[in-house]
Order: sequence, then structure tokens, then C-alpha cells
Amino acid sequence: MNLNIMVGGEAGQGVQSVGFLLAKAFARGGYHVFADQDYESRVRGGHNFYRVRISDSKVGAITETVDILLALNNESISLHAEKMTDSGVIVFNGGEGQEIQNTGNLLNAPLEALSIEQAGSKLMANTVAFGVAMGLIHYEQKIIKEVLQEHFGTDEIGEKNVVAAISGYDYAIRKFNGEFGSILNSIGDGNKMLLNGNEAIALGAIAAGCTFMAAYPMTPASSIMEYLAGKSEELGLVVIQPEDEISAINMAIGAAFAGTRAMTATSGGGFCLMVEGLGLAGMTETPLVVVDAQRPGPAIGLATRTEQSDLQFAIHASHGEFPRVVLAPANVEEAFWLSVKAFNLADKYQLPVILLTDQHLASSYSTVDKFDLSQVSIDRGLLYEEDQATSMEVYNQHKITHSGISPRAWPLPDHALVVTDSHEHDEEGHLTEDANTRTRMMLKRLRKSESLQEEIASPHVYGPDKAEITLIGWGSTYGALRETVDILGGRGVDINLIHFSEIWPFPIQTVPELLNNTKQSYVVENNATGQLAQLIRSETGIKITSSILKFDGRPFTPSYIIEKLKEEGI
Amino acid sequence: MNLNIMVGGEAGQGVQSVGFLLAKAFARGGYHVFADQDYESRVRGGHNFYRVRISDSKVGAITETVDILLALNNESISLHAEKMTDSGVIVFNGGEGQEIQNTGNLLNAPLEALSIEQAGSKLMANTVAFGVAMGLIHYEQKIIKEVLQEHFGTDEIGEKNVVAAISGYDYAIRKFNGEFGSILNSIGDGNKMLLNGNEAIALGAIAAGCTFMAAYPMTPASSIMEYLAGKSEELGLVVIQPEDEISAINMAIGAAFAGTRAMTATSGGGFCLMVEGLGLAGMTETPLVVVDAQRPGPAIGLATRTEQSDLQFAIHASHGEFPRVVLAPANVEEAFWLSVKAFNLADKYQLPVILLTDQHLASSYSTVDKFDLSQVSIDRGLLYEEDQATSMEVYNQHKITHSGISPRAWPLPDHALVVTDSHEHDEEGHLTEDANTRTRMMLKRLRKSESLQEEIASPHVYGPDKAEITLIGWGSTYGALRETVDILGGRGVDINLIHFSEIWPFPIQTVPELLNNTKQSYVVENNATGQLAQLIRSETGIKITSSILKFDGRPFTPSYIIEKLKEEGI
Amino acid sequence: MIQLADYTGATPAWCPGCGNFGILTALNNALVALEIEPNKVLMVSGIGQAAKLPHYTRGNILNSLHGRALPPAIGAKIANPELTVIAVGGDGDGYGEGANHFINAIRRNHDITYLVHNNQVYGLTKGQASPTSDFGFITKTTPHGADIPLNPIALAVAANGTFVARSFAGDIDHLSQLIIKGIQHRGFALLDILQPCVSFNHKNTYSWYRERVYDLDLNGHNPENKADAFAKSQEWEESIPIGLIYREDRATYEERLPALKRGALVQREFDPMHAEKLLNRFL
Amino acid sequence: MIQLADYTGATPAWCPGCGNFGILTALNNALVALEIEPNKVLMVSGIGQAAKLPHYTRGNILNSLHGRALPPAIGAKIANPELTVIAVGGDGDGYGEGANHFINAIRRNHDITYLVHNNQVYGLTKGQASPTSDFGFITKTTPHGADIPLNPIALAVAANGTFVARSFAGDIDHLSQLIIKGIQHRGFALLDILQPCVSFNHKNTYSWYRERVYDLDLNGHNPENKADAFAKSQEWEESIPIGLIYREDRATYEERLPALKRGALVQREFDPMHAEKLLNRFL
Ligand SMILES: Cc1ncc(C[n+]2csc(CCOP(=O)(O)OP(=O)(O)O)c2C)c(N)n1
Ligand SMILES: Cc1ncc(C[n+]2csc(CCOP(=O)(O)OP(=O)(O)O)c2C)c(N)n1
Ligand code: SF4
Ligand code: SF4
Ligand SMILES: [Mg+2]
Ligand SMILES: [Mg+2]
Repeated sequence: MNLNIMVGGEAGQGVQSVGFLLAKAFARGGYHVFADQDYESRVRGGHNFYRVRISDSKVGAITETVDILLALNNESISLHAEKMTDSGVIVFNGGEGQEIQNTGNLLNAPLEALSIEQAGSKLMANTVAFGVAMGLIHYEQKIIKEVLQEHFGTDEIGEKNVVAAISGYDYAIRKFNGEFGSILNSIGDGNKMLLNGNEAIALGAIAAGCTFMAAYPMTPASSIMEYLAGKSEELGLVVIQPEDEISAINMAIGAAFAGTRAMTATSGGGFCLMVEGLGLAGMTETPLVVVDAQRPGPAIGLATRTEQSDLQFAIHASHGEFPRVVLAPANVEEAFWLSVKAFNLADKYQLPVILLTDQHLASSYSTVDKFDLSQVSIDRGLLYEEDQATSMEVYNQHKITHSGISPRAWPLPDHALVVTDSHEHDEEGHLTEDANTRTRMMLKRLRKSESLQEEIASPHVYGPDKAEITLIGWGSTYGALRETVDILGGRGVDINLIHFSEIWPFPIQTVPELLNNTKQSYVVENNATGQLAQLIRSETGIKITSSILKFDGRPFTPSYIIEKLKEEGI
Repeated sequence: MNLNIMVGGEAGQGVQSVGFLLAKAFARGGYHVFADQDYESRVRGGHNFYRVRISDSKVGAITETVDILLALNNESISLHAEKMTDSGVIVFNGGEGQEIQNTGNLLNAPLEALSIEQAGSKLMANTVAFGVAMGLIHYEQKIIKEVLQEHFGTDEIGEKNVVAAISGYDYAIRKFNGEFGSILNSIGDGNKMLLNGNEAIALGAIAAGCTFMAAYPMTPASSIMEYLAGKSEELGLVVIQPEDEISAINMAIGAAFAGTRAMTATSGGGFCLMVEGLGLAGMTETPLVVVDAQRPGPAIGLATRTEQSDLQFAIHASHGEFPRVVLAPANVEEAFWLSVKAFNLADKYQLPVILLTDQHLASSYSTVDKFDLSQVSIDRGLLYEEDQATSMEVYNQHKITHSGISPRAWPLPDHALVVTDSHEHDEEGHLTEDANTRTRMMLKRLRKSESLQEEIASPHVYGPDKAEITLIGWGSTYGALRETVDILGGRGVDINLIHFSEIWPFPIQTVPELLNNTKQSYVVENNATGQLAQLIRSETGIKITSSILKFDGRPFTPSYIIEKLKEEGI
Repeated sequence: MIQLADYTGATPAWCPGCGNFGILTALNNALVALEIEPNKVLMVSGIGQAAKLPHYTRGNILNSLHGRALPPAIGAKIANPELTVIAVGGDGDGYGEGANHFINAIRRNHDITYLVHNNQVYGLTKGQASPTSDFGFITKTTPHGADIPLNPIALAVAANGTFVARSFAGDIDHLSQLIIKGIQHRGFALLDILQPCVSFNHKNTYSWYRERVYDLDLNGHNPENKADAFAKSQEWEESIPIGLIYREDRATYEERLPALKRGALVQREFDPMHAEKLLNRFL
Repeated sequence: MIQLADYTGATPAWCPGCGNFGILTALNNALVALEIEPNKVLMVSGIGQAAKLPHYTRGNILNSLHGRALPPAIGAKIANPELTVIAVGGDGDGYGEGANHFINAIRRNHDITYLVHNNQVYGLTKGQASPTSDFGFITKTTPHGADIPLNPIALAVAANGTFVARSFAGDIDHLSQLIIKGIQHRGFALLDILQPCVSFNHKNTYSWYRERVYDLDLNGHNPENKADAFAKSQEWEESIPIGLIYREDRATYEERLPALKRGALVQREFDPMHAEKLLNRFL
């Protein structure tokens, strides 16, 4: 079972809120939901849409067809009518003088009129539309009310929204005279979480004990800091919005040096400004978590859209050489768990960890089973055990060890002095010009990659172990790729997927064997140059000659991938 | 014939000036000279040295042995005595109470005393030392005077220096009673230029018609801006030192957009701050030349030393994807010619060009034949021909063409309007959210790499076309690698060199064949991870398994490389 | 004759009622009044709602990075001083990300006019605090209220500005006159423009500003006196002075450059042989 | 008892006669006088000659990037307000590369003491102009003379500083007393320290400064008056006021943070289960 609802309209018409309400209502009813947002870099006007996909089994991608289109303006009809399924219904705000008749699969709903009539203002036209959609499928009114009250509160505004929605609901039941197949009831206890990638990362950070974030707003990363800032008082954590990204990363480094778990988050342009700081974390061996929520570049690019084009940059960012970790969560669930892992690896190996997400993951909503917090472990790494608590001696913050990891301490009254430096330094952290110390320190730091390597999970393999066709992807495309395998597999194509979520250090122990097992493989990447393919080649020598690349700022859908494979004769 | 003179002492003792005077005197005498500097990140004290290598045939590297050591302080003796050749002479500032006797190959020269006696101050002790070295080899006094007067002027200060030097000269002739084989006379008309890599780049920029530079001081890049600033009035060019590197690169972009040839220069840390601007040049297709004079990283690293560790960063710097050029001059001569080429490629392809040098190239002096300026051509690329000069219409700054190159214009009164944007834009340069335009613009920009590819020279091959042993290098290590091939080749080893100066776009047409021709090959890089080897693998799939890496901030010498090869049984 | 029609660009993507419309109108009026042709104008903008302005009028345009309106504007002005260079951006853009460029452009006195649409909030990224958000202003990133704001007028006076002015997007005539003066000013002209953001700033609204602004011209203020200017910069909450707050006469950066004495860089001839005399000095 | 010996670090790599020695002595004296133990101090520095200072005394040290003394100092102070956090750097470091952090740290009033060794030149990189180089100062990068300088005192006053002071490296007692006051001040304390650079600044020498500096304390200056403070910030060339120029009492950034009410971040317990109540809100 699969139902796709789209809400379209101008920025400012409340598209986002209807979309979220729909997703929430179905999640509450026990369904699996996946919802993405397509919006322009403006606050009013233009054209935005929200797609909500509802299913009784797991979904991790959107589809291009639409069963119900809530067209908050008429432009939405002209833009999306072609995507309608045969039995699909277009709900539009007709009113007086509206040309399109309420016939067939068009439902002329007086959204604004009902809003004014029921709630005294046309501001709730979008909530009316939500109600119409719910009415079309006869969904439980109890859930509708619950969800509206959670969203708008139980006071007057909440009540008005309920009334507006119910008026839409009733209107649909009364007036819709076309064919619409789906009548949906809730199917479970609704015990799934509905959240987006940014929220999952923020929750991961909270679970991991991050108490300090410094960040400068940048789409699509901003909502991580906004979520954390909203919880700062409740949880006692600090979120600071400084003058720029340079300040943000360096503040986080200071806070981490002082002993907290600290992070920053940005998108590519802001990440550019952070790369010198990244090197500072590398040189001073300061644990740090940096989120780069990618969007199409170069430069400002397409500010509100999606792309996977910072992979090579993230791996090579900053001058000089130092170990780092790059994790690219495949979905909302991994966003949470890799956020936790990022903090643990940062502490354990005393280095910067980059969480590489993108707009598609950051702002798409997905249902997941509630994260089991008892599975979250905190590993702060090797800590310095003080023999003389009040020594005031300088301890060796950068002690040269076999593993490259030095027992860690941070400045505390009555503890040893902690010293570090952006210059090459000796074990105590004081600057040095000595050639031999330099070489040993470089080797010490780089040595950390060896044990780090073992922390990196092997890519996911989905579908048969061996197949005629192998798709290779990374990060947020996982859902679309999995579904592609499901669909084509279901049609008898021998196909599987190798998907990377933990990319750097490159999982060299397993990847060569995995790839040598493949026959015809395609990298599928949301970029123009096939960066994962380049990386695979430089790390393994294996050349993936075929690729499906998309770099128009829009996410992949299974049908797009299938279409491209069809062009290749598959 | 080969003579190696080293000057050692504290910062502030005038090591640099003696070193330069020596290099200049021999260059004037028709010799080939190569001179490098080893100094600490401080203004007074510590230990610095300058090595001058003199030969009657081309030299491109230093050697580790020393024939004459001018020890301006006693620490220089303890640090460098072991490098002396059998017949080598250590000149030291003995004076009263000095333990070391003037016997054997030690020459106790009262440098300070002579300076006070002859010039009325001990400030010229270093010039006395210069004179002593010249006296030891009976070099022409005419050249000595010439060089001193050019350096210090012909007024009183110049005269005093001449007197000081001659007193040292005479002292050496009178007092040296050890064995010192070399008696040198000038051997030619001295028609060679003596300059360092930074000066060569600055001259290349001037020859190429660059009139605008914005840069923030950073070792080892600063002297490029200092040279250009010194010539700003004479040549009518502008050098501005703004508040930071972000401003520097963006100013240069503005000046280039306005139609001039513009550049900036920095080292790794400053380059980090420039990468967002690099992407702006990529997106707006603004021609731009950026010098990254590498030094050891990460972070501040070793501020005055050398490394080749920004290669992968330079190729991947900035988020998103856009074409760029990375050139890494092999020596002073190439520094000039690739600087010219950088400006031509930047204009022709309307993109950023990175000149990747390092401290070793930037501040080592080398003799070269005078650059033949008649060979310098200026190619400003495809320019927009206006039909209506006063139209005030917006012309298509980003016209989509087959080559990806759009005819260029810049804002001029009575010309068409020029519009560009850091957002994805249409042909006119106005921002767009359209998926199709986005895809076409990305492809347009990336298409430029195709013809660009043909501009990139194949790596240098030195020695036999095919050999048992192949060394592979890039950038400033060329001299040391060539000499290694010469020496080992002379000893009967079948060895050659493949050396990259033009690295990106990767010279894919020729490299695979070159490399497939090799048997046992070694990448030799001044870094810890073998970045060229990684790049070769990602571009060609060929894995170079052996490497000689050095990352202690000091440059390669032929003997170091030979030593390492010996450890490998060669 | 230059007419308003010459300055008609794309349809603004701003919210209906946004203060940016007034600024756009005032700028177009000023350019028409000054009889400057669009192709003699270069507009350089950063990123934000304000920074989209150039696309909505006409001229040469370089829409640059967030916080970076000034550096490219400076580079272009030096390269070609014949262009009337106008830099445009928001408060986050110019006083946040780009504040270092701001202070230094002022002290170097580049001959540029800088319009800052100061809506005291980050508009384009949907309502976070800006450096000029009033003390205690609550946003998603400042749930316990914004800090003491940055005072652009006081900073510009302290940074040795030569033309420091404030206007209000709700008073198009006033703003237009001030833009004219700013463009005519030899040197860096800062126009801090109070700009209501109807979507995200519900404190500093049209009426909030209207109740407070008063015209310095009608008030006998002497813009040549720095102490008075500094004093005026300290007024806010109760009453807000608009108009020319400080002015002084000082050589511009471009005037001080010996290199520009021989004409615009962009018009120089290319002749590699010019380097010959330099090469000889290395022999 | 804390003694000077507790504050003996590595041998300075500065030039003999450099003004930095006086600053180092004054700082050590101040820390001893305040009876602060080295392990309660965190020194964060940028890059430059000045920024090497922490290595030459003792304490916890984070020697950061050029221009970035303040951001990590702020991060560390928020993480652990029990540390006495002292940021150190040069004029290029703090007023050039890092000027945006400077202004914003001031307005947010972080509880940090900031020592700026203002030698009006870039020392470590060998003598280029700095933002505070005097007008007309000739260096390799400013062959036709530096621009109008940036005025750190005026900017700090304009940026709503709560402790704005100037001292002179040649007057160790004065400086030491002022550092004591700065450390005791609740909030951001700026100490702009006139520091002779004997290698690269042959204009602003010990004697040049000595002939001009005068102590505000002996002059009846009222540091609580902003207009007076601004007026004092305008004195230079002829006479240079040293001492506390401006002071006000305002909540620090850290005091305003609700999160810090429950103790230092660095002392929080780790308990993933704390997130449980948040997860439930997504159900
Ligand atoms: C380096 C960088 N950081 C952050 C952003 C995201 N960003 C775009 S506009 C903006 C703020 C806009 O505020 P303001 O300058 O006040 O302009 P307004 O929209 O209010 O007119 C931000 C933070 C960016 N594009 N680049
Ligand atoms: C990002 C970056 N840019 C430039 C430099 C080079 N640099 C090091 S110190 C310095 C200037 C030092 O001047 P100042 O801060 O005044 O300190 P001083 O040496 O005079 O005490 C510069 C430009 C750097 N290390 N990093
Ligand atoms: S968000 Fe504010 S500033 Fe932006 S267009 Fe809307 S009203 Fe104007
Ligand atoms: S160069 Fe100047 S600031 Fe640096 S140590 Fe020497 S005298 Fe001091
Ligand atoms: Mg704003
Ligand atoms: Mg300085």
C-alpha cells in the first residue's frame, strides 16, 4: 500500500505546515512515512511543494507520482498535474469565478472561503486543505484533532485550526464525486518517531552529551542549531551564534579543548570558512564534530536544494596532513547513530569528525522506530590518570605512543597544565623547530588512522551478495537506491546495492573484495563528477565506468534511477 | 666543479645578506648558483643558515657537504662541522679568549674586531666574513666591490662594507695556512639572472600584465607582494594589503571581474580562508591567479619551512564542482613561465588557476638565463564583440557554448551590462532555480576542462625514456631529482625521472603510457602521505607502491634520495 | 535622458510589504536624478534578501558571497574608478559575516557607496538574530534574547568614516536624497537603512521606526563634529536620528594610489617588454 | 603562595630590547599579585611575536591560529567559567585578521582579559604595515605610506566595551596594575598595550611613546562617561592617554546564559537517557 500526497503553493501559504501535519497524522496512525520539501530561496511567493509518501512498509524515498495534490494555488496544478495517477485527485482552491469544474478527479474546494467562514480569517486555508485530504480518505478525526492540537496548541488558535480542518474534511466527504480508491484507517499504535535528518543529528548530539554548539545560520544546516538552541535552557547546553563560521569552529575547538563535547554545523560555503580551523583541530588533536549539510555549489549555488558534491573536499579540506573521519548517514536513523558515533570517535582519536549530510537528508521527514537510548554508549577515549593531582607540571598532551593516541586531559584547577599549539610541537605541546620531533609527531598523528580504520563499518550490501548489476552509492540516496533494488529485483533483474555511510578512513579491508565481486556496476551520485567513484579508484584502483549522476539540486527518486538504467538497456 | 659555502648564525647576524652576496658574486662571475635558506620563525636569535652551491654547470639543488663554513657564531660550528669536506675550511669569529686554534682547516678570523677596526662598528662582521670567503678562493675583488655597492649603495655605508670585506679578504690571504684547493676566477660574462621563485612569479605576473594584487602577508609567500608593491609606482600597478585573506581573494575577484589581470598569494593557512572565494571565481567564471606557497602543516606547522602537502587540497578546495588549473613550477625558470601561463589560462578559460609552490622554491635563489620576454604572449581569450556599443542591454556573460567558454566582457561605460552571480544563474547571469538551466550551466562550466586538458603539458621525462628505476616527482623537487638521476646514472644505474609541473587537469593523455613504461618506480614527495601517488592512482588506476617521503620541513637533497634508494638496495 | 524605465529589472522575490521595496525605489530615483546610465554603475552585493536588490534594478552586477559585498566592490573600483560602485547587503551580511571588511573599507576610505538594509534580523535564512537585533530580541537561535547589538553608526564614526548616514526605508524621499549625497561623496559613504522585515521582525516595524525617527537636518545637527556624531550614534530606543550624522573630507584610497595617476588599470596596454628593465636588475 | 618562579616558562625568542619583555613581566607580576595558580589560568593566543607569550610563562595554553585568539578563548570560558581566561595577540592578529571577533567579543561581553601587544607593525612576518600603523608609515607593503589607522580604543568604546584600557610596555607597574584590574573586571577587558618593536618600527619607539603617554589616573578622567572616553580615544600623535579609558557594569555573556546556572559544562554528567523525554516528543 502506497499513497502519495503533494502540497503545492507559494512560500508563505503554509505548504510546509500542511505537509508536516499530513506526515504526522499518518505516522500517528501507524504508517511509514517519508516526506521531502522542495522550496526556493525566498520567504514569500515562488513555488514550493511538499511530498508525503505513506506506506504500510518501510519507505526511504519519494516517488514522482501523486495521488492527492493539494494545490494551494493554481500554479501548482499546471506544474504538477502531469504527475497525477489515474485515480488521483487534485484539490484546488476554486471559489468564485474559478474555471476548472469540480468534475472527474478535480475537487474544487473553497479553501479560503471555508477558512473565513469557520475560523474568521483566510489564514487557515491550508489547514482546510489538510482536512480535505483527510476527508478524501476518511481518516480518523481523532488523530486529526490530536495532531492539530499538538502543532497549534489547545488554545483558541488550535481550536480554530481543528474547526477549519473538519470543515474541509466534511466538504470532501460531501462533495467529492470522483473515484478515489483509498480509504485509510490507522493501522497501529503510532509508536514511531517522525523526524528529519537535522533533528536526528541534534538528538544524537544530545544523547552523546554534547553541551556546546557554536554555529552560524546556513541552509540546510540551520535547524540543527535551532533545535539545540530551543532546548538549551531545558537541557543546560549552550548554543552560540557568533559573527561568522570562522568564529564558530574556533569557539567549538576552545570548548572541546576545555573538555566538553562540542560541535558546529554549516553548509559548503560556511564549511569553506572552517577549513583552517579543521586543521587546527587536526594539529592540536582536539576532538570536534563538524556537520556539513551539503547543497548545490559552487559558491551560493542553489541555496535550498540538495547535492552530494563536497565529498572530496571534506576528505582533503585544510592544508597539511592529519587524520580525520568522514561519515555520511544514509537516512534519519543513521543520522542519529552516526552523530553519536562521531562524538565517540572524535574523543577516542582526538581529531575532527565530519558528518556529511545534505539538504535531502537534513529536511526530509521519515518515520523510524524510537531510538533505543540504552544502546548509546559514551566513549571519551583514553584519559590521563594523574599521579599528582596538584602538580601544576605540564603533562604530555601529545605523548608519542604506539597507537598515536595520547592520554587526554583538559585544564582543571589543581590538575596538570595542558598545553597545545598550532605550530608543530613537542610532547608537552610547546612549539618546536626540530626536524626529528616534527617527523615523529606527524607519524604519531597519522598512526591514529590505523586503529581508526577498524572502527569504520563496511558499506551496506542490500539485495543478493552477488548480482549482475550493482548500484553503488553513499549518504542520503540510500532510500531511493534500496527501493530501486526492490522494484527491479521484483521484476526479475539480478541487482544489488553497495552503499557507503562511513567513508573516511576508507573501509579498505572490505571494499576491494566487495567490488571485485561485482559485474556491471553504476555509481549513483547527486553530483556531476562522480566523487565516490574517484575515491574508490584512488583507494582501490578499481574503476567504476558507469554512473548515474544528477546535479540539478533535486533528489533521486527510484523511478528516475530506473529510467536511467532502462536507457542503459536494463 | 662544485663549491659549497654555508653561512650560519643567529637571526639578526646578517646570515641572509652574506648568503645573498656570495650567490650574487658567483653569479656575476659566470657561475651557476643554487642557494637555499634555512631559518626559524623568529627575528633575532635561534639558528639560521644559508647554503650557496657554485658550479660551472647547471645546479638545481643543494648538497649536504660544505667546503667553506662561515660560522658567524660558535653554535654553527657544533651544528655543521660534521658536514665539512676533508679539505673544507671553517671560518669562525675567534677573537680573544677563543679556544679553537687557527690550525688545520679552521680559520680563526676576528670578524667583529676587523669590522670595528675598519668600519667603526661590529655591525659589518658578516661582510667581513663574506670577504674572508672570497679571499680563501682568491676571487676577483672587482666583482666583490661591484656586488657590495649594488647591495649597499655607493654612499658611505656601501664604502664601509667594501672596506670591511676587503679586510676579511686580506686576512684570509695572509692568515690561512691550511689546505684549500679551490682558487676561483670568474668564468663568463655573468649574464645570468639570480633570483628566487617568488621573484620569478612576480616578474611573470608583471610580464603577463597583471596590474592588481591583493594579499595578506604570510611566509613564504609575502615576498611576491613585497616585490610587486616595491614596483607599484614605477609600473603603475596596485598592491593592496587588506584586513585578511578573505578580503584579498575577493578583492582580486572584483578587480578581475572589472577587466584587469589580478592575483593573490598566500600559504596554506591563508589559502584555507580563500577557498570560498575560489568557488566564487569558479561559479562566476572570473579569471583569477592564486599562489599557494606551501609550508608544513597542518595549521601553523613550521612557518618558515618547506612541504608539498597541499596538492590534494588545491585540487579539491571549495565546495561544489568547477574546473580549475593547478600548476606546480619545478624551478625558478618555470616559476616565471608558469606564472605567465597561469594568467593566460585564467583568462582563456575564465576560471581560477592555482600556482602551487613551496618555501623551497619561493626562497631559494637560482641562476637562470635571462627570460626572453619576446616569447611571452598575452592571450586574453575569447572577447565579446559588441554590435551595439551603447546598447545597455545585458549581454550573456555566461552564454552556453560548445566549448563551455562564453565570449567575455567587463563593465565599461557605453558597453553592454555585465551581470554575474554566485547563485546558479542563467546565461545573462541572473539567479535561477530552474533545474534544467542548472544542469546545462554545470555542464557548460565543466566542459571547459576538455579543451583545457590540451593546454596541460606532459610531465618532464629526464634520463632515458625507459629505465629500470623511475623516480616520480612534482614541483620544487625537480632539481634534486634530476641530480639524483645524473649521479646514479653516472654510476651505471638505469634510472630516469618523470616530473609533473602541470598537474590539474591531470595530463591524462600522456601519463598512463609514460607510467606503463616504467618498471620499478618511486614517488618522491615532500609530504607524509604521497599525494601525487594518490592522484596518479585515482586518475589512471596505476598504483606506485614505493615512495620516498620527507616531511620534516627540510628540502630533499640528491644525497638524501640516493641514501634512501640505497636502503632499498639500489 | 535617463528614466526610471532604464532602471527596471526583474520582479522582486521579496515579501509583500517588505521595506526593501522602498529602498529599491529610492535607489532608482537617486540614479535617475543623478543622470547616471546603468552601464556606468556597478552594483556588488553579498547574500541575503537585501543582497538580491541588484537583480531588481539594472546595471553591471556582481552578486557575490555572504559577507563579501565590499571586497570585490573595492577591487573593481580600484580596477576601474570610472564606475559608480554601489555595494548592497543586509545587516547580517555587512555587520556580521563581513564586519571586518566594513571597518577597514571605512578607514581606507574607498570611493564606494554602501547601502545596508538593516532589518535587524536574518531574513533570507528565516529569522535568526542579527548583530543589530535589539537587546533581548527573541529568535530561534537566541531563545533567551539577543545580546547588546553592534552599533554600525558608532563603529563607522570610530573607524574614521568620512560619510556616515542613516535613513529609513519608509521615507523614500529622505533616503533617495541621502543616496544622492552618498554617491556624490568622495570616499566611503555608509548608508545604514532602517528596513522593516514584515515576516521576521515583529518588533522593529514600520510604526515602531516611524514613531522614533527624526530628521537631523531639521534639528541643527552639525555633521562635521565628531563628538556630536558619536553622541547621535548613541540614540536609539527612544528616538532615532536619521540623516547625515558625520562627514569629513579626506583623500580616498584611490586618490592616494600613485599607480592610478596614469589612468584606470583596466585600460592599460599589455606589453611584456615592460618587464625588461626589471629583469636587468637581477643580472 | 604563588611566586614569580611559578610563572617561569621557556626563554623568549624575542629580539633583545623588544617591548614584549615588559608585557611578560607585567603579566607575571599581575598573576602573582592576584595569587592565581597557573593551573587556574588558560592563555589562548593567536599567531605573531606577541602570541608566543604563553610559552614564556606558565599556565594552560592553547596557541591557536593567526587572528583567532578570541573564539577559542570564548569557547573555553563558556565550557569552564572557573578558568581565568587570558587572550593574547598582536595588533595584526587582533585588529587585522581577527577584528570581527574583537568587536563581537566586546559587545557580547565575554568574561575574558585580552592583551593586545600593539607594536603598530607585523613583527613576526618582518615588518609589513599593521591596521594600527600610523598614517604614512612606510613598509615593504605600503611603499606610499599606510592608511588612516584603525583606532582600537574608539572601536572598543563604540562596540559597547565594558573595560577599555591602554597601557605601555615601557611602564611595567602601570601595565601590571591595569592587568590586575582587567582580570578582576567582570566582562571583556581590553588592554591595548603600546609595545615598541625595535626591529621593524623605527617610528613608534620607546622614546616616542615615552614623550607622549600620560596617565589618565593623574588627569581626573572619568572612565564611566562614554563621551569622555570617546574623546580620549581621539588623542594620539601629540599626547597619548594611558590607563582605564572606559568602564561600565553589565552582565557578562556567561552570566546571561541560562545553561550555566547549573554549573560548568565541563563538569556535566553524561547520561544518554536524558534524551528520552525529547524522543517522546517526536512520537
Ligand atoms: C558563508 C555563508 N554563511 C551563511 C550563509 C547563509 N546566509 C545567507 S543569507 C544570510 C543572512 C541574511 O541576513 P542579512 O544579511 O541581514 O540579509 P536579509 O536577508 O535580512 O536581508 C545567511 C546567514 C551563506 N550564504 N554563506
Ligand atoms: C591565516 C594566516 N595569515 C597570515 C599568517 C602569517 N602571519 C603570522 S604572524 C602575522 C602578523 C603578525 O603581526 P602581529 O599580529 O601584529 O604580531 P607581532 O608579530 O607584531 O607581535 C602574520 C601575517 C598566518 N600565520 N596565518
Ligand atoms: S523576509 Fe523580511 S527582509 Fe526578507 S523579503 Fe520578507 S519582509 Fe523582506
Ligand atoms: S620583531 Fe619586533 S615585536 Fe618581534 S620580537 Fe623583535 S622587536 Fe619584538
Ligand atoms: Mg537582515
Ligand atoms: Mg604587531
